[in-house]
Amino acid sequence: MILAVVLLLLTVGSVLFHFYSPWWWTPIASNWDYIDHTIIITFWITGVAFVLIIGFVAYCVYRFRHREGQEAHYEPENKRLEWWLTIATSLGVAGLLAPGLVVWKDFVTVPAGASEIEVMGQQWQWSFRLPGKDGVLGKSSDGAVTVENPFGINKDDPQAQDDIVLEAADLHLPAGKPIKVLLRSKDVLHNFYVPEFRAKMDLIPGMVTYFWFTPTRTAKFDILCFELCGTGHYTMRGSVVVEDDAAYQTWLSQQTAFRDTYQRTKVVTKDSSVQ
Amino acid sequence: MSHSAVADTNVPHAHHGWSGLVHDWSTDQKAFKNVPWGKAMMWIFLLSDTFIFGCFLLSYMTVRMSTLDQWPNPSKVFALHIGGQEIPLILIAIMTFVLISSSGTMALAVKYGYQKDRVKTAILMILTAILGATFVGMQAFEWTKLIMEGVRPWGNPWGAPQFGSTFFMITGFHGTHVTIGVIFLFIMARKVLRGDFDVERKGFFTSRKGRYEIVETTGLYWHFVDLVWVFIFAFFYLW
Amino acid sequence: MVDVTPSAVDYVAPAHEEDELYHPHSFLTKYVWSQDAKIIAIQYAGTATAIGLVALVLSWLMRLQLGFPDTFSFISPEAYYQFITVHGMIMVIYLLTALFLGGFGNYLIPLMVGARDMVFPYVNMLSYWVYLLAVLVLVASFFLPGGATGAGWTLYPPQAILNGTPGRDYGIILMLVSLIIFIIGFTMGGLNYVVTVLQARCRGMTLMRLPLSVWGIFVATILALLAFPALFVGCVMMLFDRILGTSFFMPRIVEFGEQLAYGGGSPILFQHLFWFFGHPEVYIVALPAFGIVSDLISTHARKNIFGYRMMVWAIVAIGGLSFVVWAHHMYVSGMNPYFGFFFATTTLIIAVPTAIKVYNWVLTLWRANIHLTVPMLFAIAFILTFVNGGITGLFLGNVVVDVPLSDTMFVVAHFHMVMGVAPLLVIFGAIYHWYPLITGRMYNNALGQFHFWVTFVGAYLIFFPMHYLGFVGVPRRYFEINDTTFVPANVHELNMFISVVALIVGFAQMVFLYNIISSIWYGKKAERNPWRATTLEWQTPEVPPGHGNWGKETPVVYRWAYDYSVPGVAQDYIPQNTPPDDVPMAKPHRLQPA
Amino acid sequence: MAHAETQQAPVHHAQSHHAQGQQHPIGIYLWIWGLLFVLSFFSYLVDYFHLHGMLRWSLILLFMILKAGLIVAVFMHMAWERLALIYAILVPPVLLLVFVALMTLESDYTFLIREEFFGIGR
Ligand code: HEA
Ligand code: HEA
Ligand code: CUA
Ligand SMILES: [Cu+2]
Repeated sequence: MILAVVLLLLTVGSVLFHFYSPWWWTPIASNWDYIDHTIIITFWITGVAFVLIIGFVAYCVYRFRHREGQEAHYEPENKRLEWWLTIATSLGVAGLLAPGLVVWKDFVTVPAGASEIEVMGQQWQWSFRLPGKDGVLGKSSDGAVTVENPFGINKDDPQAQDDIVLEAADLHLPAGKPIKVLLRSKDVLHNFYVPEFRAKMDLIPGMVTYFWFTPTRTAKFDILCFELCGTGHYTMRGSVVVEDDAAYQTWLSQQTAFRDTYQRTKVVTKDSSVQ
Repeated sequence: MSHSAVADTNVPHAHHGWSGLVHDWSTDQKAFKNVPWGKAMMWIFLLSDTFIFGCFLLSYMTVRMSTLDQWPNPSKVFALHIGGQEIPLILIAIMTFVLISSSGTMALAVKYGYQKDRVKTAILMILTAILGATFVGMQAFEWTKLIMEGVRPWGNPWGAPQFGSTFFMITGFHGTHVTIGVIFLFIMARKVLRGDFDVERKGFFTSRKGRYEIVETTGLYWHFVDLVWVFIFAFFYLW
Repeated sequence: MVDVTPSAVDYVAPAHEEDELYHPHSFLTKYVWSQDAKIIAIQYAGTATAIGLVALVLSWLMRLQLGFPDTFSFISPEAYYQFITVHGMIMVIYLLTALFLGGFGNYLIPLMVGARDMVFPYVNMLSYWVYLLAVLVLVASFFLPGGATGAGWTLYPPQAILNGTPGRDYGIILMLVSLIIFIIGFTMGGLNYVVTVLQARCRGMTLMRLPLSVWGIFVATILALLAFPALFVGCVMMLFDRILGTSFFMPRIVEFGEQLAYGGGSPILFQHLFWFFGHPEVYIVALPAFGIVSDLISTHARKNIFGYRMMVWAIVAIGGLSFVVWAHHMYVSGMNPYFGFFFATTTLIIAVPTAIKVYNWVLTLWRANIHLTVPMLFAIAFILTFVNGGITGLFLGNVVVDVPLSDTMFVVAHFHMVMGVAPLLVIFGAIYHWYPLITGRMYNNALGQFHFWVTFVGAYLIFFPMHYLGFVGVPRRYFEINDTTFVPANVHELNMFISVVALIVGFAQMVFLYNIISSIWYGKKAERNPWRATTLEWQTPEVPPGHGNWGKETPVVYRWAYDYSVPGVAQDYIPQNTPPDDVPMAKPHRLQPA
Repeated sequence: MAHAETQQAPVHHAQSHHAQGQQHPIGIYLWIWGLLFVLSFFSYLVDYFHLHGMLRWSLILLFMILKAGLIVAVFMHMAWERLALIYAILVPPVLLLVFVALMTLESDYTFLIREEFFGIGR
């Protein structure tokens, strides 16, 4: 009896908690509201199943509890019932899976016009590389990564000269344009995640991974590392500023190109080694 | 004969093929009719071991296929100079033949074991063990040669460092299996010779009565080691 | 229907004993170096519980840090990461796997299949001692310079063996060695369990008459024998990377500005190996729970388990499928993105056989005669927590939904609900259920009830709200979250609440321990078969079962394990070994329903 | 009932009085032994003659599978076991093959990515 009540209370409580608790996802700031929709669909299908099943259990616990003279019914199988339940569940699963796969197709297919940016992780900070005026990232390699050249950019590549390297600085992005984020790491696994964008992906040393999104809302967001990367994992933060195109262009024009930063850091490091 | 342990009592003649399959799985007592406990256990252990070697080989495949570095050519690396001529892979080929020979002697040992021919069984088992030891010896020679040429688990003069890593790891694990097999073969051969299995003397590890089926169980292990070598030969040396 | 009829056996083959047993002579061989599966089971369970308590204490420390950040100066970030790693590893492997398979497997398999013991008792004994060694090696890692590893229980390289991670010097080495030892020890035991079920059943015991407990443990053991190899290989390779400087998992790395000597390896390979083991592993701890809970429900509801054959096939199907879903842990790992389609599909397909199991448990309650004993309370609580946790699994399995949720507290909530709470509830239920058999005494019912209510409601209150932290975007494995643009202040209140409840639930476990320990001496004497169960373990000549289990003759089985409340029979259960002619009839009645 | 059979199989079936277990004429072992030698020699020749491409791979795999098959079937007596055992042992490795297949795709992907982004400058 108490158990039946408690089961019901937990079920109803869970549903109420879902609708009325203050804890929910942050407002979205990218095109991935499809993901949010899929989550909502999932909630409905599974929520209904949860309430029905636990409700049924609670009813049985109450209705068929042991009393004097209570006798259980003998019924080993019921083929029809089992088939119906299997079919209904399969339909439920299909209802979850279908939208999921459709959206995943979008997720892995980068639109043609997306501009590429590169993110480099290291213990425990973020650096970024933007393609510069020509809109193309210069060639780079993991073997060429040094302190002066954190992205291992190929210095002879003409397309690399105007690249913009942002070390331990905020990333700026124009709103409304699809961005393909190329992810690299110098040392261990990291994960680039901005909760408002809903999309995340690991950074793997010796590899380049990617995801894409279109920022839709102008604001400054936190970048968090979402893959355990050592003691400082929880301190590995960055910021991304999404701004409208004009503001972005202004910002962009104030950045120094790779050919200049590279020269400068080289001079600086030479100086410091002399001392 | 005092005890017919191997002859399981409920194998119906009528059931073969598929209906036998269904029958065996749906009757009582034993799913593998006719199969003694030790043998069943060895088969399942070998299945698990298959997954170990499978994972080793698959890891080797993965690192080899995903590296940008040049993979050293095994045909050259494992070549020997004999009579002023370079013969590719020759040592490995000889090792292969040695191991196969040992498999043959083992198979015969099992046969004579079931015929209770103590002497023949023991001699064949010892022969198997000696061939196995020879294999391990050649393996040691191979390792020494490569180490002298500068191959290390962490690098080698010719290319991808994973070459050395996977080579030492996979052949090392295989060699360990062979070595364990050799030791067990000697122990079992002694037991056979002493007549332990004729008097059903209890085994130390199993605390069960010893019977000639142990020879077959040991044989299964030994053939498996040979089997693994077939795959190593194909994927490591011939690729 | 083939085997679910209440009628007589089809045929009884002649007895076939492989061998007589060894006979222990001294106290040492009887209780310490014992080869009796029942003693080994208790040794396994005791060790697992002891190390489980360590993990429990670690979880308190973690919760203290998360609930009250900046309060406890002795919890440094390094310590925190060591805590979560060892907590996770102990709970999954050294507690649940060892307890379900080594503990319940050893105790129940020989008894339930009607064997005298495991097929190779000596190897079985070794299995336990090797397991103990693995536990000791794990514990030792805390006391070496640098402490235990803090790499997370997933031990992902390169991070696990580089300087930025605590315990990189010795901790990680001991962790890997301990796992390797565990796997070797487990294999010895596991082979025994499998062969005993396959080859050492008693007369009349067909596979389709096995109690579902045995089925669950049996299939889980097979999964373990096939999945642990992948972990073994991963551990060996990582050990080489760490000690010998090989580069299996290590690409070119610049660590804190310094170029390391590694190059060309594939970090993602380790993840594949780990999860090829890891996913079957979660079913290794789930399937025994599925099996045992079926028996608890059926016994205490006095009703046959509904759809026995479907239940068996579902266990087998889940076991098979669990090998082709592993990369759902890697949706955002940067693997080949097209794998997402394959693994999302296989993952969601697993929900179907699992759902069938849930339905059958629930339908067993329909028109039953439910005795709300302590074991039954735990069993029903399992249904709720498992359905809840399983459903959140569907979120994560559906690849795009996993993208925002992966590595958030949502995942932590998912696996605690489905693994930390649900199977653990079954363990508690099972301990209460078989307590009279093992000790010959009853536990204290009031304390049992208390333990149940605090654990069940408490655990739900801990882990249900935690999902919503995940929605907010709170990451897992964060020492502290500090200020961000998206985490509102009230998240800290929720964290505090969770921590307080976790402490309460933790202390309730002390009541449980007190209960099961003190009842050994002070509990009232149990009846022979207090639950009036049908399965063989309750039908032994001595209770608790003696050495060799069965006295002179091993039992002969005539029926499936679920003949409860058969119409027309005088009592509401018929033990599996009751011959058709001995069934007490209430009134003249056709035994077989038409 | 599916198993209405009432038979109780005779105890000694197909067994001579002084021997038990697998009994096969010695010839078959020697014959297989020879075959294994020949097959090994062939696979060695594949390398010796520096075959490559598809031909090399199909021959390597062919000889490998034949050798493995003979060892398992004859030396390990699998051919004479009952189907129950055969399937129990041969079916699970299929899971391993799935793993191998997926890892092939995965390593191809890794290689292509590495080639595309890091291939220059080596
Ligand atoms: C006992 C352990 C256990 C069990 C049984 C499960 C069961 C499931 N798990 Fe869980 N899981 C873990 C333990 C477990 N998991 C652990 C430990 C981790 C984290 C590891 C780590 O990273 O540290 C994890 C992580 C994890 C992830 C990775 C998340 C991430 O890291 O991003 C995913 C993704 O797919 C997942 C999915 C599933 C699914 C689909 C099931 C399914 O099997 C669930 C099936 C059950 C049901 C579906 C409920 C019953 C069905 C019904 C009531 C019918 C109604 C249903 C419909 C309408 C369809 N799990
Ligand atoms: C079965 C597995 C299991 C169990 C039971 C638990 C139990 C608990 N866990 Fe744990 N946990 C894991 C498996 C488990 N956990 C894993 C795999 C991780 C991931 C590690 C990683 O990220 O690397 C993790 C991580 C983890 C985190 C995330 C840390 C982070 O990411 O920052 C937290 C935080 O709150 C947490 C809390 C708790 C709490 C409060 C309890 C409990 O206190 C809950 C309440 C108590 C009970 C329900 C009773 C438990 C009783 C016993 C253990 C007694 C011993 C047994 C017997 C007597 C038979 N756990
Ligand atoms: Cu970088 Cu976590
Ligand atoms: Cu999983």
